[in-house]
Parts: sequence; structure tokens; C-alpha cells
Amino acid sequence: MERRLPLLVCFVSGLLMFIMYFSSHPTARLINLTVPLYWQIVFAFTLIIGVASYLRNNVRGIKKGESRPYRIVSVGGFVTMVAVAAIWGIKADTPFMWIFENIQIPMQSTVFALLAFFVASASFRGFRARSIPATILLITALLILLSRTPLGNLFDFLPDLADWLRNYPSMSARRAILVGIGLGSLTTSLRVIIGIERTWLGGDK
Amino acid sequence: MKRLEPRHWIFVGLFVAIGCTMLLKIPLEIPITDQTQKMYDYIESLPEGSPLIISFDHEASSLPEIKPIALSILRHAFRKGHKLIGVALYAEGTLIGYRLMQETAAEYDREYGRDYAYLGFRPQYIAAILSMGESLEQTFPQDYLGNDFQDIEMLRTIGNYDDVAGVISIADGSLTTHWIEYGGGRYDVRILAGVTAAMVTTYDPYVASGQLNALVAGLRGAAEYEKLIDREGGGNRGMLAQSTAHLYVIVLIIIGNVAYFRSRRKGRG
Amino acid sequence: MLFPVLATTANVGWFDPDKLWTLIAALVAIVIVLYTTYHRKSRDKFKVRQIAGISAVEDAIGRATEMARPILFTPGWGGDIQRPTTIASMNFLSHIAEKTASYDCTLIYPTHDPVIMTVAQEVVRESYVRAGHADRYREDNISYVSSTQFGYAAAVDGLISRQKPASIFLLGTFEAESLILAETGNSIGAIQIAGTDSTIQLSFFIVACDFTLIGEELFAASGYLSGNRSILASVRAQDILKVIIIVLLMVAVVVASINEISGEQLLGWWGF
Amino acid sequence: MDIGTLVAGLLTLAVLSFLYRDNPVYKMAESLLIGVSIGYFLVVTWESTLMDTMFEPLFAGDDFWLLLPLLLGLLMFARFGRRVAWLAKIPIGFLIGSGAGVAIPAMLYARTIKQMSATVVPLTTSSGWPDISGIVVLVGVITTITYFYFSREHEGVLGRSAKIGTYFLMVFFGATFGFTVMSRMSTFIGRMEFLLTDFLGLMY
Repeated sequence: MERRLPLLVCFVSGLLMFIMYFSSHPTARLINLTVPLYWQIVFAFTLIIGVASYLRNNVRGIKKGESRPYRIVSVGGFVTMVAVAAIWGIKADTPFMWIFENIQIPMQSTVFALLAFFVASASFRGFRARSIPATILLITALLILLSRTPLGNLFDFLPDLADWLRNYPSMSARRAILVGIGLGSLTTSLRVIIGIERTWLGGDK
Repeated sequence: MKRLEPRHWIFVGLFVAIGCTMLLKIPLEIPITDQTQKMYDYIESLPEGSPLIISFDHEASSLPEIKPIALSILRHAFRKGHKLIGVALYAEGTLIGYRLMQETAAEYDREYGRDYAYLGFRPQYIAAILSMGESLEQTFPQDYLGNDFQDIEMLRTIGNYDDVAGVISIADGSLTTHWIEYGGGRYDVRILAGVTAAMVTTYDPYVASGQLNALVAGLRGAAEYEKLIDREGGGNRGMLAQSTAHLYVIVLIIIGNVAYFRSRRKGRG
Repeated sequence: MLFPVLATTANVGWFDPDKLWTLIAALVAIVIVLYTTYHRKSRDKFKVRQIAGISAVEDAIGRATEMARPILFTPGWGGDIQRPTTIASMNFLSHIAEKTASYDCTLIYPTHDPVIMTVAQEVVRESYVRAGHADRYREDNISYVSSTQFGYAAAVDGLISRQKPASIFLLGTFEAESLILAETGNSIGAIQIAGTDSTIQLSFFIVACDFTLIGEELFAASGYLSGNRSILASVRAQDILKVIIIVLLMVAVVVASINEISGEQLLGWWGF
Repeated sequence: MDIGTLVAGLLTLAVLSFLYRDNPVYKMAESLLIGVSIGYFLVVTWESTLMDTMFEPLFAGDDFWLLLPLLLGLLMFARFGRRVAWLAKIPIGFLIGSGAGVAIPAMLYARTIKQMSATVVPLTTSSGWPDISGIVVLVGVITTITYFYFSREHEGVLGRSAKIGTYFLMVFFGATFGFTVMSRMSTFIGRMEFLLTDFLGLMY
């Protein structure tokens, strides 16, 4: 029962959604509309569990004194957001959005901007012409980069060559990866529905 | 103080290179690529007042690159008098999308509810895309501002994707893929995209197969679009610094390789 | 008011003829998967070729144990539990957790998705039970960190730079956070094994990680590690489908070329 | 300068300090970011999902079908009770199963069928010359697919084909790397623009 019922739910809902793909019947459309809405709702409930786990970990850490100041700041930030949302709402021009625009956005964009530096150091350290494949990778990257500088405008053929590389050889590899992933996803999904793949239940042994 | 490592020198170099070129203001000449032209042509060719969905599928972090793209496309669409429906598939895109639409709409005297509407955010992007394919109203019973769907004038004629001229996904990641696979593949809506440069190669096969109808890519794409609609913005301003950064990375790769081959030769000798 | 879709599209048949080709292709694929899974003879004969990342998994666990430092596993920011990659990544998790349980090595698993967190807790807990060390399981180590991309990135980054894991597994769906994680992992000298279907991030993983499972390799390796012959059998099914695809592709190209030269349309069945 | 810009500027510098090394200022900023972003996400999801699409219609008495997802959502909490913990696997089964059901035909169509049919182009132009680009794509697709062939060791013809496939893969990775450098630099340029213009006022 404990395993069979979830597996049955998984099988039935999988089969149902698979069949509904091929139909435009009003009932099918109704199902296609409601099931995704249910996903969102289940997700939202689970989010509460996730947040509870975050809070529990941090409160426990604060009590034990493990990196206490940082944890207090983190939980404080969280509580503030929830509190200002509860008091003033979350539409534009509320304190909630002020925090979002002046604290969250700048910090997130800056964490993202750190990538520029990591890209630079990875280029210096990681891009070595060690073998033929590595050399191909390196040369393509250099060509693409060069084609998007004023030097690219000096040599007419550069932008064209870079575009050709991107539109044909590179695209074909990406396409093959896509086909492969499509097949991998297909078989994985199928295994899930017919119940062979049941790691999500906590293992199958 | 700890001694600086080579890594730190690379960082300092990048800071200096970009900082200095940003203070210089030299405009760069940029040719227009096909894909950017295609987006422009499509928006241009639609009859005035065509409804378009603009999906803000990005987070706050990529705003520096995304904003110039979004602004140019929005400006163009508003200028042509199209009716825009904004949605967001990432929680963080919600307010940003609203702000961008509000800002550009004001430039062209467009009115909320009549010329544009903002529906807001739904989590679980695949779910959101699929349910919008059946009914926009069921997915968003209320808009971002809390108005009932039916009370918004321009939305009364919109049932699902069949009633819009296309979806323009402004994305910093692979969400456009879901628009292509679930929105385009399943519900046959025309998908266009403005994405960060990093995502370009992901979408190349979809462009080649026609599943994606136009692709404006990165700061460079934004600069091209700005040129097309004849309005300078963030895309153009960043171009010189961008070029410097590329040259810097190229130099790093070359130095790295020279050092590598030297050490290898030494190792052999 | 309730579900206006019902009113708008009346009198439509149950089957949508536009989707005929997809249905046929899906049925062919399903039959092949079912055949390879349930046909004992072909199933038991089947072997997967060497995939470099797999043996590296064992080494990475061994290394962490020797150094008495934790292992960090994260499924990336891009996926949810419904994504096949996430499911494949769970097979890795199950395998790795079983090993860490018996070696008494700490396993840290931060994720951005609460549903993934609950499933992962279940997977890890059962793996510890299976290994006979239920007492070593710590639920806190499988934790939810922020759902926003760089909240997640900053949190995982923090874990990496402070806990200094000896081995890092980046298996799942990644977006731009990939390089931040991989570079930080690199800077503390961890062994890194990555695998993803996010093609963009592959180029960074290849540069910054010790082993990278490219796209479909992740699915194949997950089947291999699961040790379940039925799961492995579907790798075989994928291969059969690939052969079919290549053959169809070649035939279609030849026909298309003949059409082009002769100027007549012989066949056009591939234009969906 | 308004207070918002000041706060944003200081936090930007705090995050950038990570480039030197991990330090208390960065750690503070990082902790704050995590807390705030979790709060943001929770509130927005709660408002837009639970309130807008569930509780409001439910309380308005519009739609009793919504009791079903409500029940599924509540079942997730069963994991905290020892005896009923397994019930939480029902909603997960629903999510995973229906997700897989949707994915199979959608992936097959968008990724496999559409991409294959786009690969089929005549290898000659109407004037009879071979179409080099078309041939390159065909060879690229086929050899790369063989790289992902797992049933046999990569030797002989298969090995050679897979090897060519890796070359195509490398072109793809190289191109991707190039474009990603572009993207990441843009983001940093954007942050610099903020620092130089709004925060420091060095540029207009």
C-alpha cells in the first residue's frame, strides 16, 4: 500500500496526461488546464516545508552559536520581507519592493557579475591547446570573440566565418545533443510512468 | 596582508580595462544581423493594435544585459500601437517587467488596460505555459494590480494563444525552450525571443528549424535594435567596453597557452 | 464562469489529427523501450560502454573519506522534480548516499526546490537505511536554500568555501550559476564531477571540472549506477532509436536531394 | 544621492569584495541576500498561487474542484508524522507522473521530430552543386549522435565517427564559450555603469 498507491497515482496521472496531449476535446483541454494549476498549488505548499527547513536549520545554528551573526542577518532579512509584505502588500512602490529593488537586485546582479571575473580566470587557466579537441574548442572560442571586436570589422571574413561556424557545425552538434537528450528524457519519463524508475520513492531495493 | 595571487592580477586587469573604456565614449559602428532584423520586421509588419504576449523570463541578476533588449522591443511595439500583455515566469521578473512596461508605455502615451496589461507571475513555468494555452483568464483570474481579468478592456477578446500574434520571451536562461516546446510545439503560437548572448547557441537549432522565429541576442543585439528603431540606449553605450573585454580575454587565453607550451617544452628538455 | 474553455470549443473529436505523427513516433518509441525492458534475453546480454565519469564517482567518494572532508552534491538551479535530468540525478544521489553512509562521510545536498528537497531527503534516508547506518543520516544536510538563482548560487558557494568538500558532484540542470560553483570548487581544490543536459553550461564544466557527463551520458550513467537491469535496458532502447533516426535521416536526405535535382516532389513525408 | 542608491552601491561593493577573498563583509551580504530572496520568493509565490488561484476562488465558492489540489498540497505535510509519512509520496507521484506524461510527447515532437525534419535538406542546390553547409550539418548531426551511442565500445567505424562527433561538439562548446564571455562581460559592464554613473557620479 505504502508504495503501491503512490506508484498507481504516478502511473494513472502519467498515462492520462500522455493521452490528453493528442486531443483537443473540451474535456481534454479542461484536464490540460487544471493539472498544471494543481502542480503550482502543490509546489506552493511544499515551498512552505522548504522554508520551514531553512528556518529550523538557522535557528538551530543560532542556538548552537555556529556563525551566529550571519545566520541572524539571514533570518532577519527573511522575516523583514515577510513582515513588510504582510503590512504593506507587495505591489509596486511598497517597502517590499523597495527592498527588492535596492537590496536584492543589486546584490544578485553583482553575484552574477562575478562571473565576468571567473570567466577571465577560467580562460587563463583552463583553455589550453592540450589535444586536438581542446584546440578546436579554443580556436572556435577565439574566432567568435574576435568577430565581435573592432578587429572583426577590419577583417571582413571574420564575422562571416564566425557566423558560419555557429550556424552550421556548432548548431549541428547542439541539435544532436538535443535529440539525444530528447530520447533520454523520453525513456526516463516512460520508466517513471511504468514504475521501473522509482528512486523518487526512496529507492527500489 | 596576504600576497596577491595571479588570479587577483587577472581580476584587477579586467577592472581597469572595462572601467577605463567606459569612461571614454567612442561610438562603434555595428552591422545589423538577420535575426535582429527579423524581430524588427515582424513587429513592424503586424497591423496596428495586434495583441502580443511579452514574457519576462529572467531574474534580476541579468538585468544589465536584458534591460536594453527589453526596452528596445517594448518601445518598438508601443510605437507601433500594439497591445501588449505582460507575464513573468520567474518571480523576480514580475516587478521588473511591470516597471519596464510602465516606463516605455509612458513614453508613447499608452494607457494601462487599453494598450497594455500586466498579468504578473505564475510559478512552475511549464505549468504556466500549458495552462495559458488553454485559458489566459483561468491562469490569471486577476492581473498584477488586482483587477479582474474581465474588467480589463483589452483582455476581453483574449482567450488563449490563438488570439495573440505571438509570444516574445525575454529570457536569461532556458525558459524560451519551454515556450518553444510547450507553447509553440503544442499550441502552435509564434515564439520570438530576446535573450542574453550566453544563450544564443542553445537556440540556434530552433532558429534553424523555424521553431523560433526571431532572436535578439545580448547587448550587441540590443545595440542593433536600438539602431533599427533609431533610439540610443544601454546597448550602444556598452559596445566599446564589451569589445575591450573580449580583447582582454583573448590576450589571457594566448598568454595562458604560451606559458603552457613553454613549460611543456622545458619539461621535455 | 467555471471553465469557459468548455463553452468555446464544442464539437471537437477526441483525437487531434495534427498530432498523428507524434503519436506514431511515441508509440514506436514506447514499444521499443518496453521490448528492451521486458525481453529478458536481450536485456541480460546488454552492456554499456565505458563512461569516464562513472569510475571517477568511486574515486571521488574514496578521496573524501580519506581526507575526512564532506561531499557536496547539488542538482543545479534550473530543474524541478519533473525534469528527467533531476530524476536521473536522483539515481546518482542514491548510489553516492549509500557509499557515504557506509564510509561515514558527510553528504551535503543544497537545493533550490522544496519538492526536490523532500524527495532527496527520502532518497538519502533510505540509502542510509539500506547501508545499515540509519543513525548516520542527518536531515539538516539536505537543505533548501533560496529559490532565486543567485541566492542559490551564493548559498552553495558559501557552503563550498567554508565546508571545503573534498569532492563535488554537480549533476542536474544548471544555468549561469554553474561556473560560479565550478570555479569556487576548483579554487578549494575539490575533485569535481559534473553532468547536465544544459548544453550551454557544458563548456564551463568541461573547462573547470575533472569529469563531465555530456547530455545523454548523464542518463546512461544514471542507469548504470542504479544497478537496475531494467533501467539500463532503456539505454539500449535509446540506442535502437538512434539507429532508426540515422537511417531515416539518410533515406530522407537522399530522397530530398533526388527531388531537388529532378525538380519533382517524390515524397515529402518528413516535413512535419 | 538617495538612500536606495547608497544602499545598493555599498552592497554591490560588499559582494565584489569576494574577488579578493571570502571575508566577513561578503559573508554578511551573502547571508542577507539568501534571507531576503527566500522571503521574496515565498511571499510572491504565496500571493500569486495560493491566494489568487486557490483560496480566493475557493472562498468565493466558485470552484470546489480546488479542494483536490488543496488536499494534495496538505498531504505533503504528512511527512512529519511517522505513521502517515508515506502519504506525502502521493502528491509527489502525481507531480512526477503527470510531468512525465506531458514531457514524453512534447519532447519527442519539439526535440526529436522537429529537429530531425529540419536536418533533412537536399544536399545539392538546384544548379547541381553540392550544398556544403547542408552536408556539414548532416555529418555533424549523425557523427555526434554516434558519440552518444552506448551499446558498444567506440572502436572501428563507430569509433571514428564518434571521434568526428567530438570535434563538432568542441566547435559547439567553443562557440558557446565565446558567447558566454560576451554575456558575462555585459553583466559586469552593467554593474560598472551603475557604480560609475549612479553611485559615484563619474559618468553621465
